[in-house]
Amino acid sequence: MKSDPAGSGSPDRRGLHAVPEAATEKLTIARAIRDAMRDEMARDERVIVLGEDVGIDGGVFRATEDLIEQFGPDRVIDTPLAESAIVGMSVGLAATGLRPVCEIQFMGFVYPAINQLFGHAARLRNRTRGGLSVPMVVRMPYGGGIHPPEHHSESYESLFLNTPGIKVVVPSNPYDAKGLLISAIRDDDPVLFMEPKRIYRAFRSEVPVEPYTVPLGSAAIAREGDDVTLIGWGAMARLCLDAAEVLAHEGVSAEVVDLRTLNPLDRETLLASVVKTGRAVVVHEAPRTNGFGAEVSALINEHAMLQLLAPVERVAGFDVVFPLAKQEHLYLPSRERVIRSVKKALAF
Amino acid sequence: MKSDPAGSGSPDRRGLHAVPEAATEKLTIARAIRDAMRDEMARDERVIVLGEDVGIDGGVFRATEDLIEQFGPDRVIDTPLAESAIVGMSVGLAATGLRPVCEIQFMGFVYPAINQLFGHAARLRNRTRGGLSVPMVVRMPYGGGIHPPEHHSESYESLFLNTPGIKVVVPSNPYDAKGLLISAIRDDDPVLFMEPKRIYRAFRSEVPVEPYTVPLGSAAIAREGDDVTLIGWGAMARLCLDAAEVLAHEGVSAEVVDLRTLNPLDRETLLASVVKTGRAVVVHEAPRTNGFGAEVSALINEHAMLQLLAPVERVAGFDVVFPLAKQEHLYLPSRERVIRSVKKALAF
Amino acid sequence: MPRTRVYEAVTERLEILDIEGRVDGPLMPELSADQVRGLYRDMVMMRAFDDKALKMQRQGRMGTWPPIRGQEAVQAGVALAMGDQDWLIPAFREHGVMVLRGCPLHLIFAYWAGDERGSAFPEGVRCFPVAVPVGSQWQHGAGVGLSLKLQGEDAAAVVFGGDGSTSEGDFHEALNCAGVFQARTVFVIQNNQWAISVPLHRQTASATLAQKAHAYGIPGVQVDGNDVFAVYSAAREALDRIRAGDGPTLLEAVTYRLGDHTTADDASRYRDPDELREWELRDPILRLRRYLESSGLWDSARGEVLEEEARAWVDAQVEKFEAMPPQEPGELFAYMYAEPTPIIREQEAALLEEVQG
Amino acid sequence: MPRTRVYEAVTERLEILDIEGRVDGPLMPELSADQVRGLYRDMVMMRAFDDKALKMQRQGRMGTWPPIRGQEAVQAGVALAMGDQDWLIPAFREHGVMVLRGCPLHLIFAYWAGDERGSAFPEGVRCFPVAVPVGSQWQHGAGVGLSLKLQGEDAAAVVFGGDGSTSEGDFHEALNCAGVFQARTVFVIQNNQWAISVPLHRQTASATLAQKAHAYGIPGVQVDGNDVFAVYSAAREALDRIRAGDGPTLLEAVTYRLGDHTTADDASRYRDPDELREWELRDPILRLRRYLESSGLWDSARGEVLEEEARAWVDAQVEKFEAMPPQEPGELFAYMYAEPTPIIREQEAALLEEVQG
Ligand SMILES: Cc1ncc(C[n+]2csc(CCOP(=O)(O)OP(=O)(O)O)c2C)c(N)n1
Ligand SMILES: Cc1ncc(C[n+]2csc(CCOP(=O)(O)OP(=O)(O)O)c2C)c(N)n1
Ligand SMILES: [Mg+2]
Ligand SMILES: [Mg+2]
Repeated sequence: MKSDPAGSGSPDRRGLHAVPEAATEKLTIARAIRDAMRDEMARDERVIVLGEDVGIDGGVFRATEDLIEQFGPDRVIDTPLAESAIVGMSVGLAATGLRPVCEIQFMGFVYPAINQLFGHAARLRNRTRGGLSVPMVVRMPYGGGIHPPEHHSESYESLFLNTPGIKVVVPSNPYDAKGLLISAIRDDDPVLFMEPKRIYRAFRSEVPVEPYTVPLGSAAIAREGDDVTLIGWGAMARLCLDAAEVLAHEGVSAEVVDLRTLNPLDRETLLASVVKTGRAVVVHEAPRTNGFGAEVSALINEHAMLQLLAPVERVAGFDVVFPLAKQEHLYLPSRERVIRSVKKALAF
Repeated sequence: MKSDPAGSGSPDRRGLHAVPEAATEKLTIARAIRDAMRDEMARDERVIVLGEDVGIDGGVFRATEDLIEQFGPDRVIDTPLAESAIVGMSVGLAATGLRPVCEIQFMGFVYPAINQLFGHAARLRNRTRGGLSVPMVVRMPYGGGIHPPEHHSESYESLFLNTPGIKVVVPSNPYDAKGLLISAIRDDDPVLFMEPKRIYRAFRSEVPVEPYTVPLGSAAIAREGDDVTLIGWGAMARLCLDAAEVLAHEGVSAEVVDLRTLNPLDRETLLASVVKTGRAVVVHEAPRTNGFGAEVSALINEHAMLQLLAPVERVAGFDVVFPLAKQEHLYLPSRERVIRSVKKALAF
Repeated sequence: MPRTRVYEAVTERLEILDIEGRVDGPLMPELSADQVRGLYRDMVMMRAFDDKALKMQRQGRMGTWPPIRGQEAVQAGVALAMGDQDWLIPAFREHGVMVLRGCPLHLIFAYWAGDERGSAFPEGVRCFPVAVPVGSQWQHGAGVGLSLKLQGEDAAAVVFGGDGSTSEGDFHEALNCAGVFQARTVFVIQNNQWAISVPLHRQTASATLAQKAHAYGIPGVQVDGNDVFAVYSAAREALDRIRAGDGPTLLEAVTYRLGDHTTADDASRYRDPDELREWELRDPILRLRRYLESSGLWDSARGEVLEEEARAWVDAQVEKFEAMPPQEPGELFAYMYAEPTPIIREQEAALLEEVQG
Repeated sequence: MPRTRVYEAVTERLEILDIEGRVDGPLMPELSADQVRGLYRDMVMMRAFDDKALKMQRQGRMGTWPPIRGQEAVQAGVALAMGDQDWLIPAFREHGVMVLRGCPLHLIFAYWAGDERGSAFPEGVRCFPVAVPVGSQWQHGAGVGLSLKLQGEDAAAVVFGGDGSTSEGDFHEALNCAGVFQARTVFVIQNNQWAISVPLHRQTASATLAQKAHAYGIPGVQVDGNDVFAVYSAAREALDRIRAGDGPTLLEAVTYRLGDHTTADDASRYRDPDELREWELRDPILRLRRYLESSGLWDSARGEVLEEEARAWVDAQVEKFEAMPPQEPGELFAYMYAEPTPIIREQEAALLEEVQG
C-alpha cells in the first residue's frame, strides 16, 4: 500500500481500483462532499437532500451549495427545525423508494434524532426480515477546532457504535470524502456520515472529477512505519500524520491507520499494522471513557496480545463537557500528546 | 471482603459500615427499590416521583406501588406520555429546589430523553460553574429475559458512558438496590439508575428495614476466587455467580466483581482482582462492539498488561437488534458462554 | 386595529349512527348493502381473532397481546375508505386494519408471539410493521405522505396512533411538517381515552384532540369512533382531499379500550367499572348490528353463518401460525444489513457452532 | 347531533403603539412617565451593547454573537412585566432581557467570547443559562413553572424561544405538560420570522404561532413585538393570570431579526433587502421615541445624556469583561460533579502536569 505522508488521501489501492486514470481537480473536503451529492443526484433521481438551511443558504458550511439551483426545491428540501422529523420522515421516504441524504446541522444536535435513528432506521430491515429497508445517509459536521458556541464541537461516534444497524463513516481528506459519501449514498442501509468540520477547508487535494467510490469498511494506511501504529479517523487521522512527521525527525517510524469507517470496521488492516509494529496509539476527540478507542484497544488486546510490546495507548478528550472556545485547546488531543504517548509506549 | 456465594448481596464492608446492627426483612429488588423511594420521600420533602403510570397504577412493574396513597398526587406525578418532558421538566424541577426521581418505563424508551439528559442534565452544573445543579435520578428497568415485545429488553448503559456528567448505577440484588438508590437520590448530580427487570422478583434477600446507603463508585467482590475474575453488573453479575458456582465444582476458582456503579467506576477493586487472578471475563447483555466491556478490557490492559495470563474475554450480546421472544435465548449471554470463555482464558 | 382576531376556526364532530342503530339520513354515506354487511363482517372477524389471541395468551400460546376490543369500528371504517395503493403505518393496536389491508392474521399472531417473521408481509402489501416506540410512527406517516407526493403517486399514507401518543414530540413534528409540505397523509388518532393507566384529561388539557390541527394549519375533525359510518365518511373525506391535492388531515376517532392495555396489564387497578359498563353499551358492533337488523339487511341465519365463518377462519390462521417452523438461528443476523459485515459473519459462525454443538 | 361544533378557536392580536408613535388610548397600560422613559432607556442600552458586541466580533475580541437588533421591545416589555422572584429561562437571543433581569453584561460578553464563567450569574439572579439546543429550554420553562407551583411560590417562569423552535418536539411536550399541570409558566415566542435562512411559512403552515395554544387548552395571544406597550400588557396579563392561579399562557411577539442570524451568518444570501428596509421602518426604538417626543416626555437633551450613559456603561462592561483573568485549566474539571470522581481527579492531574510543564 503506498505511503501518503501528506495524507492528501491520494487514492490507496482500493481507491485507485475505482478510478484507473481519472482526471482530477484540487478540492476541499467541503467541496468534495458537495460534489458527491451533486453527482449522485444527477445519476439517480431517487436521491434527495433535506435538512435545515440546506436550500438557498447552501448549508451553514456550504456543503449543499448550489444544489437547490441545480435540482430544485423538490429534491433539495429545507425542513422545519426538527431533527427527529428530518430523520423520522427520511425513514418513511427511504422505505418507500427514495434515497434521502439528510443533514444534521451539527453533530451536537443529533440527540433529538436518536429515537428515529436507533429505534427505526437501524432496525427496519431486520424488523421486517428484509421487507423494508432504509437507504439513508445522515450527514453531520462533527468535532472541535473552530471555537464555536456550546454543542458545536462534539464527537459522538461512540454513541453510534454499540447500536447495530447503522454504518459509521468518517473521512479525513477530500478524496475519501467524495468516494466514501458516494458509497454511503449507494449503500442500501443507513449510514452516519461524520464530517470533520475543522478541516472542511483546511487544505485542497486532488479529487477525480468523475464519480468513484471508496468502499465502506476499508481502512487506509495513510503512512507506513515500523515502530508504532497511530490509529485515528477524521481530523485525528490528520493529527496522527502530523505527529508521525515529527516523530520521523526523531527517528521514530510511525505507521498511521486511518480507519475511515468505524462500522463496518476493517480489523484486518488495523490488526496487521499493530502486529507489525507491536505498539498502538489510538486517538479520538471524544471523551476517553468508553470512546471507540476502548473498542480498538480491546480488539487489539484480544487479537494481538502476544505481539504487543506495550499497552495500547489512548489519546482522547477528557471525561468532561467539551469546553467553550477559550479552553478548547486544553481539551483537544494535540500532536504533543500523541508524541508523548508514543514515547511512553516505546519506553515501556 | 466476605465472599457471598448466594450473591444475596448481604452487606459488604462498605454496606455494613452504613448499617451496623440493622433489623432486616426479606425483599425482592422491586420492593427494595420502592422502599428506597418511600424512605427518602418521608425523609426529604423535596423528593418527588414522576413518570408514566407511576401513580395509581404503581408503575408497570409496581416499583412505585402505594407511593401515591402515601404521598399524594403532588409528589407522585403521572405525566403525559413524553419522555423528553419527563426528563426536561425534571431538569427545571431539580434546578429550582426539588429532587425528582423520574421513571422511564423501559430503557428502550429513553431515546427521546437523550437530548435533555445529555444536553442539559449532564451539563447544567458545569455550564453554570456550579450555579445550578440537577439532583435527579432517572430510574429505568433494563435488560432481557422476560420475553416482551420489541424495545423492552435492551441494555443501553454504554450509551451513557461516553458522555460525562451522568452517573450510572446498576444494582444486582435487593440490598444494593435499596442502598444504591438512596445514595442516588441523595446525590447532587444526575444519576441513571438501571434496574435489572428480569430479577425484579427472581428472589428475596435480607434488606435492613432502616434507610442506609451503598456508596456510588464502589464495586463489590460478590465471590472470592483465585483463577479468574468474572466482571458483571445487574443481572449479569448474578449470571457470573451462577457460572462461578459451576466452575467451582470443576475445580476452577472464580472471583466475581459486581461493578454496581459504572460511573464512577471502582477501578481499584476491579484491577486488584484481575492482578490477583491474572484472567478476566467481562459479561454484559448489550451488543459486544463498543459495549462497556470494551472499556473494562482497555482499562485492564492499560493497568495490568504484565499480570495478564490471557486476553480479557468479553461475553456479550451479538451486534444485532435484540431479538423478539422466540430467539432471545440465542442472544443473551448464558452461563455456558461464560464458562466457555473462562476455559478459553485458562487454556490460553 | 388594537385587539383584532387573527385566527378564527371551529372543530367539528361527526356522528351518523347512534347507539340504537339509527342513522342520520342526510349524512349517511352511500354504501351498498353488501358494503355495510361487509363492515359488520370485518368487525365481527376482528372481535373473533382478538378474543382468540387473548385466550391463547392465557394458555401460553401467545406473547403480550394488546386487545382491540371496542375499537373495531375505527379500523373497519378507515380500511374501507382506503385505496389499493395507500400505505398503512400502524402503531401497535391496529391488528384489525392491518388484516384488512392484507397482513395475514397468522403473521400478526406470530409477531405478538415473538417471531420477527410476523412483520414480513407479502409482496405488495403496503403496510409498515408495528411501531412500539409510542408516537414515533407519526413521523413515518408524514415521510411516506411526502414521499408519495414527491414521486407523484396518486396514493395516500394513513398513519395511526393513540391518544397518549399525541403527547410525544414526534406527533407535533410530524403534523407540523406534513402541514408545511402538504404531505399526502391522514393522521388517525384512535382516542380510546386511556394510555395504560393515564386518562385523557391527564394527557392533555385540550378539549379535543382534533383541535390540535389548528396548530398546524390543517383540517381536523372528530368522529364518534364507535360509529363506523362516521369513521368511514370522515376518512373518505380526508382521502378525497388528498387526491384533490389539498393536503393532510387529522382525524380523531373517539372510542374506548374495552380490554386491558395489554395482557400484561390489569385495568381494574385504575379504571372505574361503571365507565367500562357505560362504554360496553356503546359497543360498535352491537350498534351496527342493530342498524342491520332494523333495516332488514340482517337475520339470525346470516349471523350464524358469519359466526361459523369467523371461527373457521381464525382457527385456520391459528393453525397456520402454530405450524410455522422455528426461525433458523442465523436469522438473528441475516437482516441486519443488506450485506453482512465481517463482525456479523464472525458472530453468526460462532453462534452456529454453539447451537450445532 | 350529526355535525356539531366541539371547539371554537379564536386567537387575538394586540397592538397599542403604531409606527407613528400613536397609542390606542383605552388599551394603553398604566405606566408612569419614568417607566415609559425607562423602557426607552432599556432598549437604547440593548441596541448599544449589541452594536458593540458586533464591532468587537469583527475585531476578534468576541466569539460568535447572535444580534438582538430589532427585538428590543419584546425583551424590554417582558422584563418590565416580570416580578422579582420570577425565573427567566432564555434561549440564546435574549441578552436584553437577561441583562434587565440582573445578568451582568460583562458576563454575557464573556459567555459569547467562549468563557463558561459567563453563565455563572450572581447569587439571587433567577436566570437559566443560554440554551443552545433549539427548543430544549421550553421543557425547563414548564418544569420550573411546575416547580414553583409544587413549592407554593408566588412566582412565575418566563421562558423564551424563537419561531423556529416551535417546530421542535420539545415545544409541544412542554406546552402540553404545562397545560395538564397548570404550570406557572409564560411561554414567550420571539417570532422574528426567520430561523437562519428558513422563513416562517416554511416553518409551519399555521397562520399564527399564538394559535398553537389551542392544542394545549391554554390561552394564546399574538402581539406586535415591536410595540413595547402591547408586549408589556400581554406579558402582564399572562403573569397576572398565573398569580391568580389560572395557569400558563403562550405569548407570540411578532418582530423581526434586523441583523444576521449570528456573526457567522450572511443573511443577504437568503433575505430580500426590501423586506429588511420594510422592517427597519418598524424599528421598536424609533417608534417609542416618537411616542415620547409627541407626548413631551423626551427632548434632545435627554437623548444626549442617554447616549452618553449607554456608551459609558457599555465601555465599562467591556473593560470588565476584558479584564477577566483567564480560567484556570482545572476549571475544565471542577464543575463536572459536586464531588470529582477518581477519573476526573486523575485527568485533571495529568493536564496540570502538562501545562505546568
Ligand atoms: C416512547 C414510549 N414510551 C412508553 C412506552 C410504553 N407504552 C406502551 S403503550 C403505552 C400507552 C399508549 O397509549 P396510547 O397512545 O393512548 O395508545 P393505546 O395503548 O391506548 O392504544 C405506553 C406508555 C412506549 N411503548 N414507547
Ligand atoms: C436542536 C438544534 N438544531 C439546530 C440548531 C442550529 N441553530 C441554531 S439557531 C437556529 C435557528 C433558530 O431559529 P429560531 O428558533 O427562530 O430563533 P432565532 O435564531 O430566530 O432567534 C438553528 C437551526 C440548534 N442550535 N439546535
Ligand atoms: Mg389510548
Ligand atoms: Mg426566528
